[in-house]
Amino acid sequence: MTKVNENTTAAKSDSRKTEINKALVFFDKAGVWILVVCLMAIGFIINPSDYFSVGNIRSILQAISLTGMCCAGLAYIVYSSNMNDMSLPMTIAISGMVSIQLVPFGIVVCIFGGLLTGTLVGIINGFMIGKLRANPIIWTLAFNMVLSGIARVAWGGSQIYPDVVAGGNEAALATAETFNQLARTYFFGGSVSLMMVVMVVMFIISYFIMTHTKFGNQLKIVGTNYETARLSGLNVVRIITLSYIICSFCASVCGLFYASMRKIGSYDNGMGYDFSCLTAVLLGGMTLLGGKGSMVGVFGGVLAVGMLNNVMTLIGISTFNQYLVTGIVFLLIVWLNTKSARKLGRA
Amino acid sequence: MEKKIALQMKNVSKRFPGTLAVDGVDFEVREGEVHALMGENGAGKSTLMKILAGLFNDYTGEIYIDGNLCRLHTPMLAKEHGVGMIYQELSVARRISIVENLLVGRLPKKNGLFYDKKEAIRQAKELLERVGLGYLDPNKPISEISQCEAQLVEIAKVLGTNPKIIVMDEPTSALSSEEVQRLFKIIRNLKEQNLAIVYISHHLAEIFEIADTITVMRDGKKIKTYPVSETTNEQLIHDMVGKSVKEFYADRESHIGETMMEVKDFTRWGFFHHVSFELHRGEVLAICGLAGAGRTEIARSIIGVDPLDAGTIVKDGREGTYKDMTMAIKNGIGYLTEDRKVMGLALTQSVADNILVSIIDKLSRGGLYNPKNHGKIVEEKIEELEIYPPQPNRLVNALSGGNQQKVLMAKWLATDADVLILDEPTRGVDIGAKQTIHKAVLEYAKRGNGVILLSSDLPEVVGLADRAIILREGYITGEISGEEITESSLLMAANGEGKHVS
Amino acid sequence: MWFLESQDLKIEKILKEDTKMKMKKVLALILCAALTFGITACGGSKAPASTEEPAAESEAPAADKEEPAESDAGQEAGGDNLQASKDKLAAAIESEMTTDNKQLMADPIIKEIPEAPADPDSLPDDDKDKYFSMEYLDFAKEDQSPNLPESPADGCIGKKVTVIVHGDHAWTNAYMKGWTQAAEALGMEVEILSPNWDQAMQDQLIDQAINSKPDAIVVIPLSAENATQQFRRITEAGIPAFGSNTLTQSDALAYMEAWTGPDDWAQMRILADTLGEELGGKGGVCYITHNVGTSPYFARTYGPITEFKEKYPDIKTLDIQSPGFEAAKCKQQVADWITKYGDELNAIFLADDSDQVTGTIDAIKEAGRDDIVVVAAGNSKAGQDAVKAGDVRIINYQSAEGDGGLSARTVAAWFNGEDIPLVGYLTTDMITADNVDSFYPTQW
Amino acid sequence: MMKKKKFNISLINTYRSYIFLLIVLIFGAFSDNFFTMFNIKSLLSSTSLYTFIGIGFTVCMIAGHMDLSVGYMATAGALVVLGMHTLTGLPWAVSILIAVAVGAVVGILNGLLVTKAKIHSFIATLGMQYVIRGGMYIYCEGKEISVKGDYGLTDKLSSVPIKFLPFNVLFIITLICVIGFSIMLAYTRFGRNIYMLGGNLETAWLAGINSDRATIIVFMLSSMSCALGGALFGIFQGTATPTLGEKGIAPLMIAMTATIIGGTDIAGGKGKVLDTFISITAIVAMFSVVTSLLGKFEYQILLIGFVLALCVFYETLLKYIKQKEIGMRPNLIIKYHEETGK
Repeated sequence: MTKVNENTTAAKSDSRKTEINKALVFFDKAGVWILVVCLMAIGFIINPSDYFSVGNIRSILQAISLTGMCCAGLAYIVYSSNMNDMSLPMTIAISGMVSIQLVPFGIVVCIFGGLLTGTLVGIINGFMIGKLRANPIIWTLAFNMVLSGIARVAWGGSQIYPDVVAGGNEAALATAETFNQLARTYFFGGSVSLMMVVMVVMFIISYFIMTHTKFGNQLKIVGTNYETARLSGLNVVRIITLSYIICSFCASVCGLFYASMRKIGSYDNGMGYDFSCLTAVLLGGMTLLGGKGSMVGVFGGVLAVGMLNNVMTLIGISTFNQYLVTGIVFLLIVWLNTKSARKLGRA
Repeated sequence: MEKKIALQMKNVSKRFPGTLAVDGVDFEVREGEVHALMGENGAGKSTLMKILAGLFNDYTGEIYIDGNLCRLHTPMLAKEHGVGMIYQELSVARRISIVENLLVGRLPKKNGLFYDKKEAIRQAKELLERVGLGYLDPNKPISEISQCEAQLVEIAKVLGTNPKIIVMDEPTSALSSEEVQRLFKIIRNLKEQNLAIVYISHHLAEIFEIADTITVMRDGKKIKTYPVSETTNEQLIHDMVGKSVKEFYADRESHIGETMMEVKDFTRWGFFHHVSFELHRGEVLAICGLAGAGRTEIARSIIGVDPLDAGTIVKDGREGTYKDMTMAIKNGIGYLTEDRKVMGLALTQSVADNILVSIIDKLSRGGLYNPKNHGKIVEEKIEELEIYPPQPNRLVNALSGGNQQKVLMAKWLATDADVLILDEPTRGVDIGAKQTIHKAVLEYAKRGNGVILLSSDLPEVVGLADRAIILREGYITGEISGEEITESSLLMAANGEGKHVS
Repeated sequence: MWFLESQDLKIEKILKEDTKMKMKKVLALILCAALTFGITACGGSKAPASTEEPAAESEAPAADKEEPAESDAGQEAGGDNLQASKDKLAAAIESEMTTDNKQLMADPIIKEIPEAPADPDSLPDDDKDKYFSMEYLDFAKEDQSPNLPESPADGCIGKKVTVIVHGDHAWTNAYMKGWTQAAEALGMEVEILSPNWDQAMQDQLIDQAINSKPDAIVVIPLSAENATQQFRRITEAGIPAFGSNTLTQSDALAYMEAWTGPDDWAQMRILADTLGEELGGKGGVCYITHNVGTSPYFARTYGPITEFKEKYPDIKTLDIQSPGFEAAKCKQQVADWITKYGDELNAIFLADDSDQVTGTIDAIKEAGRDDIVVVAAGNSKAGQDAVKAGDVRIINYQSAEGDGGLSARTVAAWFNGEDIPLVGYLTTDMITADNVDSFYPTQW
Repeated sequence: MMKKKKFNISLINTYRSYIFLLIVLIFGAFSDNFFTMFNIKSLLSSTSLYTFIGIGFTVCMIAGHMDLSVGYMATAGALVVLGMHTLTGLPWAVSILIAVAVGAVVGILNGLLVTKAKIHSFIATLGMQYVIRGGMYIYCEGKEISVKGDYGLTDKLSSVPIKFLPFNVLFIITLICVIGFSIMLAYTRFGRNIYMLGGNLETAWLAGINSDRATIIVFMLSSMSCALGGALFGIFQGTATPTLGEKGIAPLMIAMTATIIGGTDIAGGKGKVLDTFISITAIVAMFSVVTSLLGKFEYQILLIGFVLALCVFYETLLKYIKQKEIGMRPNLIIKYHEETGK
């Protein structure tokens, strides 16, 4: 029955749902955190002594921090119902490359330059998608290719190293070293790294923006129904442009750390981040329809991906089988998300 | 001669999670009869007809067509049994050509495998001819024809399936009155061919004009069936509402003040030309005209959503135009859109979110904004408009149509704009909600604000408007005010006749 | 108002015309832009192409190229050319240096091939003989295809060679630099094409290369198995084919004049030996692999495993994983291993020395497990830096430029009519903290 | 004169893939040896894999869905066919059938996820990517599978049956599939129903088209086409690796790009397989021309990016301009013209 009547929009409005499946409500509230807790339990059973050790927790957080930074931004795109930013990989790559190229001018210029480049990508995307209403997937795909071409042509397809760029200049070499240390800065006796802190701070800021600012609340309406938002007096162009700028900014922060971690700037930095980040965001309970989900969920999604890999390695599942497990878990969670959203009238 | 029973539904029920939408209804339609199905929104009439069209596979009860018991579990089965349904919401594919829309699901075959394009076009032409659209090129996509034409294509599509029973769910909602007359001609024609027709509409006038029999439903149950000759307007409304509604529009005093807004020489070529009018404080100004006269377009240009070629707005001592809705709201103009589902509401968000959406800008402090701090405004509005159930966190999706419309109204009242443009504020809304909304509109005007009302519901215009300007083919052709506003004077003026046309 | 719209359809057309005029303008603009871009791109191409021509080496290379062995005059010219080429080759071998100041065109190493095992497929995974066909290019020169082109023996100067690499990578850039430098020194003209890791594209490029009829084609095959097909196509088109860098199936040698490249297996065995000594003959080792299924995958994973089994049977293989080349993923992998195996884990064997090294070192440092010995294959800058800093114990030296240089040398020698080995391996070395300084500046 | 103008514009819009091809060919004339039988034959046969993937992607997009699993499906097809033949020892025909059957199963799974579980196709097929990839790695244990010297069918595929045409057997099969799918889409009821699914799913369903079944079939056809393409490609190459779908500009990206350049509407209901095929040919030819003129891979990706960006930009701008005139009433314009005297 569900199949048939839900096929018509007319039927939806007729069905006033008062009887609500408790399990689905629970899933709707807790979302991917259920998976996180399950994974914790599994991890603890397999390796009771080390699983909750500082080392392991740190390794999980450290592993997800790059993806996490991107997801904190990508969530805005998904939330605004623009599906996905396919230009993420090149935003990551180009911001890293630019900042390495700027190493001779000091660390401030170098970081600022990298972030500015990423933001510029966001502005262009925002203009095309926010102002001209280009199809988000296809435009960002095309723009990714253009950026990729530009990056390859500009640097001749080679990798750039901060210390090589610095040349023999002492001050520049010091800057290069500072740059390389970005991803290797630790606090509290090595248990917390700068990357984790940045990621968590980005999530907290994102959470704050989403729930406690004008922009976040307006974005929710834009994501749910663009026309409604426009006719309710929201500046949709500015909101969507801003969401792309935030996304690209987050990606460029990720790009800086990525390059710093690799100690290399290259056009293949961030390859595959477009879909892997989307996977995490969707796991976190956002839907492509937009306007649904929260930053808490997205953080859960990112965490779940990291923990899944961790647990699978601990169990001893090989890389090949990991793909299969990831795929099935992903489909399962997304299915439950979709189902609960439908049953609760959120989709 | 007693006509044969074409359709008989016995003890039909349909349950949605939590509600019994149709509760043991018996329903009969005879051949060559136009059977009107009436009831408030949510009375279950649309659901009953959807059962007939095969949209649900889990209804209970028995349906007999021509005396045979049928199981109508898919649209295909319903079609095979000769049920044709014209839906309230257009179900045409806009990018696809007219011919394929007309013949969807039954494209003629040739050589067993391929589809016969020539034959398809011939059939399409024939069908278009039947609804008076013979001049259209059937290869054009639907997106290139007008809304009214699309509605007629929809009707032609159903006629093409050679149904024995035709169900029309609010077929006239997008048609102008000439087209309604054309449609009625087609219906009479079909009647002569001994087809059974079920007609759902909120327009009492239409019902009394075309129907032979009326069945009234309320709360999923059948209330009564009577021939149209044996009933009256009042009786019908009484049965539908379940309580007597003597005077729908209460008498009211208007306090018309000074001019608060002036629209000067508005022109968007191809849509409307040299439109000028002024709006006074406390006034409800109706802009009337047939469908396609340019009412909505004017509104959209005023608020800056659509472009404008010439003209200015004078308001609060400033002259100019607004470049977008944000600016319009800042200048105290609100616009209640006609289609709440597509343009009006964010359906999957809560009532509170929807009510506050237009004032986030105003409520935010330095970019910060927390919806939780503004629950008071929401509660106020919920109370004012009697939104039921009164839960700010309920999803709008989970409200009935009338309550959704109230939320939309609440959203605009919350903005504190002093001019509200209401585009079809009560379309497809039950009588109770209609009353609440009307009361709110009058209250609002009483406080010294101006209302521009765009409505095709003539009784509504008559009941609310202090003054009406008549728009015809993009030009203002006349103005009626005060007591002279009656349904007939409005209709005459809209059609370019009568003394009010200048 | 349907009846009104029927009035005049012409007007509608006029209206459309207006829209379409706008469209046309936009389209015209776009086309113009595309054309200008194309033209500038074309113009741009001419400039770099000219730099690839030998600067002032040969007097009349074009004439030589066209008639290799026709007229007497040609013969004579060929003879002169041959002598000049031979001199040039001899001089270049001595003089040309790589970025890290090693000989660009060092002598190839020729490896002894042991007896082939009977049924390698039935052996267990850690048996050395199972990988016999991968480790040794066991092919007799007599079995080569009869269609194989004969050397014109008229000197390498002025010869046009097309090199098809496997894809874009920093390594490839170094390789290409080596090839171009060598070709310049030897007076050869070289065109390098890259299919960007795409098998279909490489096939197409090979066809394209055959089509433009160069004097020789050098291929780094993307797939060991498909290589046979590729080389067969080239040979059958009457063009001499040379294999480079990536190991192929041994039957591919039937269609090759020669194969040159690094001896991954031997290098890995030396590396494993050194590591085995370091560990004192016992301990647990984890492996991060190269791209699954490729020849370096087997060489850099099963090379050490089989070597350990033979010489240090107490060294255990704990886990083999393929997290790819992303530093962050390798880091997580290693961190997970440290959690899982704890003190059992004594050494990590990496198939790549840039990102994998970066990630691994970070993980080890974070966990404070300085006792874990890391060894890696390859010699990128990242790897060498890590060795210098003492984070990685050993990496093997495998010159990318030298790889290109050796390939160029072999091709040149073939043109000069010299006798060249069918399989020639690149010289190798181990880089440790002691000698790392002699390998700077790095190639990539 | 008016009429002529209109003619031109609609031609350019409708046949933009052909124009793209034409421009590439004009540039091709500048490069040496472009217009030789050998080169053209090689170009055409290398369109094969992309074309099969493009067919799958286009059919899905016409039906209003996106199938992101196409690239991996092709890889799986190649691995299965070679695995079945070489490892299991089945004859070629049976192996190809099994590969296509695997495609059908994956397609049905995709379809079920989209129609029954109601997951957005973009997400469902994204998840399916991981599943196929995992399954593939498990099947071949990460190793390359090859025909092991059995080049009989490989040679047959690359042979040229008609002397004066640069078409080898692989390309002819590809062409037959393109034509077959074009006919299916344009001239059969099922084909027209696919357009209706993309145009308005509800209309299709209300009209009695079994939309769920049709959607599942669409996904099935898409995956089958990819599996067949992958299988043929595997045989043609004589080898397959599990990383086929990831290398270079991934086949998925090329298929996606070609589909857009070919004019398929991303919302569905509009598009042609033939146009996709033409764009793929143009893209592959462009790669070749760029390689011979500029010699570097970098420019290929830059140019294809530019072409795609231009197409998107053009379409967007067109929509942006057109938006202002939607609903304009011709009868009112007459009056306007009368009034202003224009």
